Amino acid sequence: MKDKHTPKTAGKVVYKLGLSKPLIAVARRRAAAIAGPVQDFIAGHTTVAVERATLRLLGADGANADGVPVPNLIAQSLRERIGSGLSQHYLSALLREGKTPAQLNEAVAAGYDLSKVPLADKKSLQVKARELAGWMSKRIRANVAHRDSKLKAFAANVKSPMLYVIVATGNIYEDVKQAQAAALQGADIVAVIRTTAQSLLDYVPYGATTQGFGGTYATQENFRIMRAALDEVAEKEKRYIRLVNYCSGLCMPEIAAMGALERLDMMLNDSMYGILFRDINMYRTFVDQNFSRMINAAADIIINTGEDNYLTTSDAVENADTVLASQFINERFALQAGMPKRLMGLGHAFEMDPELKNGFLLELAQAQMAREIFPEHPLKYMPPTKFMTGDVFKGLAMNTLFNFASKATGQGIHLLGMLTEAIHTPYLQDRYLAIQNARYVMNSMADFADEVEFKKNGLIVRRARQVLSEAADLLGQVEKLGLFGAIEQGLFAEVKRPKNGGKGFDGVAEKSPDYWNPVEDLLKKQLGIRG
Amino acid sequence: MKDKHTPKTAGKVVYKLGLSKPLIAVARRRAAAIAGPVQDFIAGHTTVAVERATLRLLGADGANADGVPVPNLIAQSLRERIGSGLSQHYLSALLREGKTPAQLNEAVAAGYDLSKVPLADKKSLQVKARELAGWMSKRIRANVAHRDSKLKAFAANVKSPMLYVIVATGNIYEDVKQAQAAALQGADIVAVIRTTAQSLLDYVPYGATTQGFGGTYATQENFRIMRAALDEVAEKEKRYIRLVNYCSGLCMPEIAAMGALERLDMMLNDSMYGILFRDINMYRTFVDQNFSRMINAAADIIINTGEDNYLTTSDAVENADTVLASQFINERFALQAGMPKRLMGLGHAFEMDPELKNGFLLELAQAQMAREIFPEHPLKYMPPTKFMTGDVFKGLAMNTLFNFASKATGQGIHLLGMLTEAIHTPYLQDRYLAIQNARYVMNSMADFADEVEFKKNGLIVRRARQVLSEAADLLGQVEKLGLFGAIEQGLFAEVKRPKNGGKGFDGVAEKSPDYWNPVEDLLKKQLGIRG
Amino acid sequence: MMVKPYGDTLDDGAVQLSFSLPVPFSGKAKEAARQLVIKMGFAHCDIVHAAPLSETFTFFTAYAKTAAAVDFDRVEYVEALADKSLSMDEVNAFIKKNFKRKLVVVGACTGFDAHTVGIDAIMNMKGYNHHFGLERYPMIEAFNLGAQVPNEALLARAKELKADAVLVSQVVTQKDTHVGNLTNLVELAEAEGLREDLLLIVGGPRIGNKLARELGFDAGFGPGTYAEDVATFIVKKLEERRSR
Amino acid sequence: MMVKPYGDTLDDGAVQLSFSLPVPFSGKAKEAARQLVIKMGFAHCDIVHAAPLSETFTFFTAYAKTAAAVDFDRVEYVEALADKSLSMDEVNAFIKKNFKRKLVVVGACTGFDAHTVGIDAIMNMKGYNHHFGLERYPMIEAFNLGAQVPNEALLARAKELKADAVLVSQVVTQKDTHVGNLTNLVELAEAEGLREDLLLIVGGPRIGNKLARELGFDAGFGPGTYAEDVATFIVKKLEERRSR
Ligand code: B12
Ligand code: B12
Ligand SMILES: Cc1ncc(COP(=O)(O)O)c(C=O)c1O
Ligand SMILES: Cc1ncc(COP(=O)(O)O)c(C=O)c1O
Repeated sequence: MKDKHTPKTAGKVVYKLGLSKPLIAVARRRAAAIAGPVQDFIAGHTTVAVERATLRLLGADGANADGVPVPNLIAQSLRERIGSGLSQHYLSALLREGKTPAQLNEAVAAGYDLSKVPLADKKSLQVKARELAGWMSKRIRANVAHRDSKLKAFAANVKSPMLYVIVATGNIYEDVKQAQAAALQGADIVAVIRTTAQSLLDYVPYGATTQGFGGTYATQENFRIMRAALDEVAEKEKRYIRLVNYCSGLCMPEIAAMGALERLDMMLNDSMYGILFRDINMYRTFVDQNFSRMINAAADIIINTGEDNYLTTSDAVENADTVLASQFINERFALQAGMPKRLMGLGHAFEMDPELKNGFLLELAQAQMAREIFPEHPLKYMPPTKFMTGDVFKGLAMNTLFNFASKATGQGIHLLGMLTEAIHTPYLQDRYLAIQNARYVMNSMADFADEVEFKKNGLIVRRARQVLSEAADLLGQVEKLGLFGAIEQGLFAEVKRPKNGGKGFDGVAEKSPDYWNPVEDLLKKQLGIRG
Repeated sequence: MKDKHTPKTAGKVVYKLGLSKPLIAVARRRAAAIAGPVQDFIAGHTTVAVERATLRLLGADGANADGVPVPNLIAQSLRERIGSGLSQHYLSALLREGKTPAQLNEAVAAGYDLSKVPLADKKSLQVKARELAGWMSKRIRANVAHRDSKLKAFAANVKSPMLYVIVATGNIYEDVKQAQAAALQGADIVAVIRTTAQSLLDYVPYGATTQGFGGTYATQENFRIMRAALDEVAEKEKRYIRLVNYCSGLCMPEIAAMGALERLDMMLNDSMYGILFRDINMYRTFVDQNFSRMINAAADIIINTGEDNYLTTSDAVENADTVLASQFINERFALQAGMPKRLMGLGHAFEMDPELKNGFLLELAQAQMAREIFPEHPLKYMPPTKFMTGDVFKGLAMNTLFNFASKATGQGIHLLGMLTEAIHTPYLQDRYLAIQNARYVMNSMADFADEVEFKKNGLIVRRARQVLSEAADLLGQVEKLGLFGAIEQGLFAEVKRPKNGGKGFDGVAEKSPDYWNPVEDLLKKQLGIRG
Repeated sequence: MMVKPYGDTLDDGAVQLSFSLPVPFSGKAKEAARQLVIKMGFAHCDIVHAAPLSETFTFFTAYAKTAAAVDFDRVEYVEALADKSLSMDEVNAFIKKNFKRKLVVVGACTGFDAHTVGIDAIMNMKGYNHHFGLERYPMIEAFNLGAQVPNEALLARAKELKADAVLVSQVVTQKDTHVGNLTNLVELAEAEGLREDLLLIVGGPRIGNKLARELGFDAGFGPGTYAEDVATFIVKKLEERRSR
Repeated sequence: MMVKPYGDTLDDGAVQLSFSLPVPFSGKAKEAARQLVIKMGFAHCDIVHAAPLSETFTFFTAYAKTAAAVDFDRVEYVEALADKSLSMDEVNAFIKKNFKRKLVVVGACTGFDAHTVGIDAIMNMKGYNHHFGLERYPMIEAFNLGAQVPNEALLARAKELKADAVLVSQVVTQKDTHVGNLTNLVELAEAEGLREDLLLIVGGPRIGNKLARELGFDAGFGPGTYAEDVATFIVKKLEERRSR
């Protein structure tokens, strides 16, 4: 889709660091060289999750009595056929039975076995595919149009950065109360955190849910419930409220599909996070992230990458370069999936030790550096988490400085820190306190970015340059090893992941010569991706 | 006394505003022109408080059974003789009775009436005066030397700005616990707030006290108790802890005397505060402030002026100029009292409406401006108070930004804001939270002042210039009206005070030709004041 | 309807607390703090933070769950004003129409209290937060006596001016000083036989209508009050009395 | 010694609270909040702030006085370690002297919990805050099994390695999940007859020695623990057992 939007989501950029443009270009070139071979691999492979997502976009939905989702039932019975693409089987069954997808889904849930259905002829398949993909495409386009019209109508009330909060009660109905309250208080973005370990489930649960630990299940019904709730507040507040979920884990592409259909607005989505932090197989992850990003791009959904996670396990001063290197890699993979920059919410975080002298200045350097290197990207800035303790009063002060740093460097997507970060998932009032803090700070120093310059060759400027140069070096090293090898050797996040290890490896399949995926084809066309 | 100290108390000055030096010079000239005629008035007058302070410095102390202090008993019985100076009567009685001051004090407390004692001959008086003033002078010099040696010994642990907290339980023994805890937590300065309305008492209560509202009586015994308590912690912490009280109100000179004797380190002391905010007669105030400042200067006591008070009743944006104008006037009067700049803790405050867009930038402008105009002065920066509410979490955030602004502009004396400012005088933990907040913030952005510049002709720079120019204008207006007239017309703090109105006017007396004050003479000599 | 504190689940009873204890920082101190919170009647308590304040004091932050609940329907509370306040113009029109004379209002910050910003916000011409003060009201004669006015002096002046209403501000509330001072004013007014002819109104950051009524005032106003709020109360109440 | 919260006067009982109620913001809501705090057993309560969180929720901040007190002398609390911890070198010397062999320690973050930073801080070579982890200890063989390890797998590995001590980390505590998971571990260990030969030690930000002991562990360690603390406990405890 055409890039018609002005990048409202990216904060204003004021250049202050004098970063070397050639060096930035070198880093980008290296990222491209790194992602190239991986993209070749992606092109030749599919995964069970890609296929299930494809099925979902063609209409597969529902679950059987045991709660096994229809796309999983299909994939199980056609396990051996993944390399050819599963959608032709679904389409064949539709043609053969003369059913609507809803009817077929019911049948599958009741035991109807797709592997028993002979394939229809190519021609009919294509016609049917065009029909269903057309519906899907229309629905997604309508979602985009709706969002755009609301964003336009409510443009006056846009904040910069946008304030992002999470809800995580485990109960979608309780989440609704909390999300609506937060939106009324001034939140622009609401993320529903997933329950502990959903990312490792190789299916997406079905229906509305009320039980979760430290988060709420991502289900399509939950998406719908929260979407409606936020739309309701949006009309009251004359402010479009963005909904976020996790397009991550073993079901990454399916969540993308569900999000596109239910008009989510943002998705946590990283090209390497699953590998490093969830021990998901790397081949699986790379293939999945590519397909999911194509869907996100088609649905005009902003992705949030997960670089902040590096800093929860590694030191923010020492490993700043890994954050920047990963941002370059994420940018490259996103480009390769046809995603415009304005949808790339590259991640980073305010995670310096609060006891560190001049730590705040280093944070400023890092945030400003990201801003200047990625000027069109709506950077996602994460609050202090690792160094938050039960001392809520100190935590509040750390969040205050974080809010300051974010506004001072023109970030795009601002995750609000919670004073109770070290204690529990946010209470209603925790979010309120965070929102009011951010609104106070960001209004009180609103034009700081314009009014303040950094000393030539001072600590801030030197720090940013150093991180850039280290990141470029690191990318060089990764280029040499190849990305698969680099991950195997532990160059990111201090963890080593074997190529054939990790979860979900058995869900990866080489595309056989007869591989056919009408949704992929359509997406590629729409996004202008060659090959 | 010679100005041997390096001004450790003033933060580092980095010039950023490009303020007009000629305009600053104009403002200073106007302040001098304003203070000149007032100084002439001062030279020709004394007050009952000046005389009581003189008596105290010669040894008068104690109180009668009703709690009336000996200096007041003397002043009452010699009401008519004030214009001649009361010390000659005290000295005469000492000579006549052959008593030590302590013995005489007891006698006076028991009813001995000094007005009945004929004056001794000039010569004996002078000898006796030299003896007693010598003792006083030695004690004060010993205090200064002790302080200096401790400051030097503990120099490594000096913070910049120095962190200043208040205690105000009403009970000196409870205050001690709180003060010692604060010092252990990192406070550098402890002020014992006076009980409500002590400033309007025309005597200084005697002895240790345990009852006060919103503060604790300033008495010489309370000074001593707190001094010992802080000295104890200082040794433990290897950090000299400064003690502060209020050299203000109807007993301004006496408190100065007590503070000099008990080694206080700072005094709230303003040339106009009493007039404007306590409706004390202006003549009384000007004479009293001069004498008290001479004592403070001799005792190497830093004064804290009260410009912050303007902003508790007037708007900080509109009336910033009155703050600066008053700083110039306070500086001038202090100079005239023989005070070096390193003792002038000129006051200002962070009192912008937190809802004001860019209010923080205006605060930066104001604070930086004060720093640049008064580079050797240990500026006293007051926290947000007026806009603090029961919302302690918002209040904490405001204090966080205040701490930031203070460090960012190199202030000298930093009064810590309390999150409970709108609720109660500080609890033990309130102070702890304030200290930890300041230490966190000021360490995390320690070198901000060095690293950051303000945009040329930007909002910050323009604001500072505007305030300076308005202040110069205001001083011009005051010069035209004369200071007495200007106060009468309400040019400061939006209050009008008639010349002959207000409290304590009847305690002002023209010096008669036979006026004699051996303490004043000695102080003038020591401070190098002519005339 | 019974209501309980809410954290993230209805009736979870979640409450945040912080306090200090006069014990040295230690694991035992934390346990003592936990036990204390349980003694306060909380069902569950996490001491999420403890820090030494000195060698003999420790500060604690806790999150706890309470079983306590309040029947919201039975909470008695009357605001001084039942409805929205009139505007300045409406107040004037109301006075013109109903009283046909100017009303006289005398205000002061009484006792030892010298915090005039509050009473000034209500009375002074320029008002507060872009809400004009009573001195600006054409149909009100407003006298602001300023700070530290003794109750006797205030009442004497009210009598002299034939005031319709007396406005008192009390900001210093430590050790409940304001309670004594306010009670004294009501007693004096009654003793002098002024109480019936005067509206007695008090305001301040720790003042509420409930407390004011309990102390014998006609109304109490807290933080965020504007002149029109008091003015509305005065004119409505006087009209009510008149028409009785 | 009975102790009570302290604000600025001994035994004043001063406590700060904050909480939300599912009622719309209003004067009545404030009064309800005040009554609720009184119901919680506080003697005096000032609602110093109230703010609407939505049309149906209000947030309150209160300062109140409690009459509750705790007898500090009767508070029972045993730290896992009675004395100061040994240093890494001392631990090694102690093992060499008393056991004459390397001790084996197996650690993991168990159940659904994937928060490895805590157990890594204790076990990994590089340690935490300039305190080396157990992998660095010459006389300790440390095996860190990482995240989301099922209790069964952990015990199997401990058995296989003839572990002297098992270290468990639990960070996710919402809805008390850790309690169930930890209880299960102890039960499994007992069922398999391993309990006697193993030290079971648990740590995490919400873990204390008291809770750990109650759940059947030998010790529990909370925030701010370093490797030498656990190591000291292990060597002392094993020595104690050995010499029995
Ligand atoms: C400004 C200020 C001062 C100034 C006062 C200047 C002046 N001319 O008023 C100065 C510096 C002089 C001062 C001095 C002291 N202060 Co003072 N001060 C404050 C401060 C910072 C702000 C008060 C204020 O102006 N608020 C703004 C106004 C607009 O709000 P308001 O008063 O609530 O008024 C609104 C409503 O309440 C209502 N209202 C108020 N009165 C009335 C009356 C009527 C009839 C109606 C209808 C409505 C109404 O309408 C107003 C507008 O909406 C507060 C802290 C704080 N942030 O609240 C401390 C505070 C009030 N002060 C305090 C203290 C202790 C003192 C001193 C005793 C300290 C000392 N020992 O020296 C002295 C003594 C003064 C005295 N004798 O009373 C304490 C009181 C503690 C307590 N609960 O008792 C406070 C809370 C600070 C603290 N934490 O220690 N103070
Ligand atoms: C980093 C982090 C993460 C990282 C973890 C990375 C990793 N590899 O560990 C990531 C981003 C992956 C993550 C994910 C989640 N997290 Co998390 N996370 C945190 C965070 C910010 C810091 C934890 C940390 O690393 N602390 C630093 C270490 C050094 O401290 P420590 O663990 O306390 O360890 C010390 C002591 O406790 C002790 N210790 C610990 N273990 C042991 C063991 C032994 C034997 C001994 C002796 C000592 C010991 O020694 C250590 C050193 O002193 C906390 C918030 C916070 N600030 O505490 C939330 C937090 C723990 N997470 C939380 C949640 C809910 C989650 C998720 C469930 C969210 C979701 N729905 O997706 C997921 C799920 C993960 C899962 N399956 O468990 C909640 C837990 C709430 C609760 N009380 O139950 C917290 C409190 C945040 C919050 N407020 O919501 N998280
Ligand atoms: C990209 C990404 N995915 C997912 C998650 C959330 O964790 P989980 O993998 O448990 O869903 C994060 C966490 O921050 C993330 O950054
Ligand atoms: C110079 C000065 N004196 C005194 C005070 C204190 O008030 P009081 O006059 O009640 O002692 C202040 C208050 O801030 C002050 O600035």
